[in-house]
Amino acid sequence: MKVLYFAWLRERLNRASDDINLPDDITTLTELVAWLRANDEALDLAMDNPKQFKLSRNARIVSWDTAITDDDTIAILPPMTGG
Amino acid sequence: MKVLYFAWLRERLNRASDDINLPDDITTLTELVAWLRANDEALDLAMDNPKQFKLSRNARIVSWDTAITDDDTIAILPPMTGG
Amino acid sequence: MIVISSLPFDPGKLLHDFQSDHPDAGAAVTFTGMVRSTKDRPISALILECYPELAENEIAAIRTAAVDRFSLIDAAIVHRYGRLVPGEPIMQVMTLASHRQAAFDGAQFLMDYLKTDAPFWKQEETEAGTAWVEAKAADDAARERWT
Amino acid sequence: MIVISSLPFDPGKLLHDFQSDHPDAGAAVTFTGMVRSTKDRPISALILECYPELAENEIAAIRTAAVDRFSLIDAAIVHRYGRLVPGEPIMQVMTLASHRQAAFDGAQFLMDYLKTDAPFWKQEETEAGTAWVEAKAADDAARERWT
Repeated sequence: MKVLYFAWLRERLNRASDDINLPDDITTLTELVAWLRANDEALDLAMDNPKQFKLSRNARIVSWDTAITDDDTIAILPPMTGG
Repeated sequence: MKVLYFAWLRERLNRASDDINLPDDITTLTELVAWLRANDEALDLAMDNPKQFKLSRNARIVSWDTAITDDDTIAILPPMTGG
Repeated sequence: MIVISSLPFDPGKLLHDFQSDHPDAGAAVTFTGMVRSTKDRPISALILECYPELAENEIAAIRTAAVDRFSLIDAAIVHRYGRLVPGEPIMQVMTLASHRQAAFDGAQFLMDYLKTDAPFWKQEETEAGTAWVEAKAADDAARERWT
Repeated sequence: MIVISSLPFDPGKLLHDFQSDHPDAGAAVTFTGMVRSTKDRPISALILECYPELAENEIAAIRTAAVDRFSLIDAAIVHRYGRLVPGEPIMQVMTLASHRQAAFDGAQFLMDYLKTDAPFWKQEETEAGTAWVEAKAADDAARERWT
């Protein structure tokens, strides 16, 4: 699974993406984020206000309870400031 | 005094303007319109719903109770449909 | 800028020139009104009558009111008269502001006032002849929302 | 039309091309957002980061929602990313409709959704360095008015 980071989240982590092997017991985005935070202190700190982030799966914004598989590309998106 | 007519009012009257000598006892636009209608049956009929008309004095829209003089240019304006 | 003219204009060129003059603004809103002919009600032309001196004065007053009320950086109004065919631009309103809501509100305010207070009258030209366009109660209502 | 690109665009040329394709519409509204530098808060540039695939998909969905909701004849969105200097256009939204209120509402709807749902992130470049622009609660509120 590919996990992408954008904007200040990318800067705080010093990387734009991770390639991870998704454990079998992680089946939703909520579980994925919890697992990523448990394994990365910088990500855990950066996401201490998790509700502000949107998540995408395969380039579509989806809700946090969306089911995921190891083939997906996930992105963690700080609040957007375009327009 | 010059009185201008526009759009369908101009068409109904078959003329775009009148040059009139303002009687001394006519001092406001309301009085002018009443006097014009009393002297012109076509105008009287065309203005049977007078509230819908706006009036201008010297190329500014003004209220019906505005004072007028013989030097003014007045216009009687059907409801506008620009934009 | 206020232009009352029988000459055609290019909406894009107007917008280009308007924005080029103001590199400090954050938001621009442009409204363009065009002659419309539909299958249900085909017209061959729209003929606009105008009282030019009054149009200049009233539009200048409306423009100043909009600039003051919405703190616009600039506002421009272009309105044509004469005979126009379907697809041709009739008029254009442009606003420049620091932020988007003021630019949108300023443009809508200008449009609502122009519809009821600018001395233009439209005639539709069809196969059956020409007929004056009736004023819409909805336009009076739209203007009232700003008072 | 949806364009997500790092290349500059000319707001007037976009409007010209957009309208030329649609001689049957009665009303067009164009919103242009530009890089803004003020005396109080001077910046040398705005640097926009983007997730292009997601931007294409989300903007297409927002565009379809606007066209359906306001019966638009057409809608176009152009959004840049990369480094832009003050005065440069960042993005433009254009709507075409039969009547003016639908064109205005469609453009405002698109803007409100783009502000909160299009994956772009702005950094301001000043003498002190670069800093991420914070999301505004007002933008969330503006989006909520359509739900």
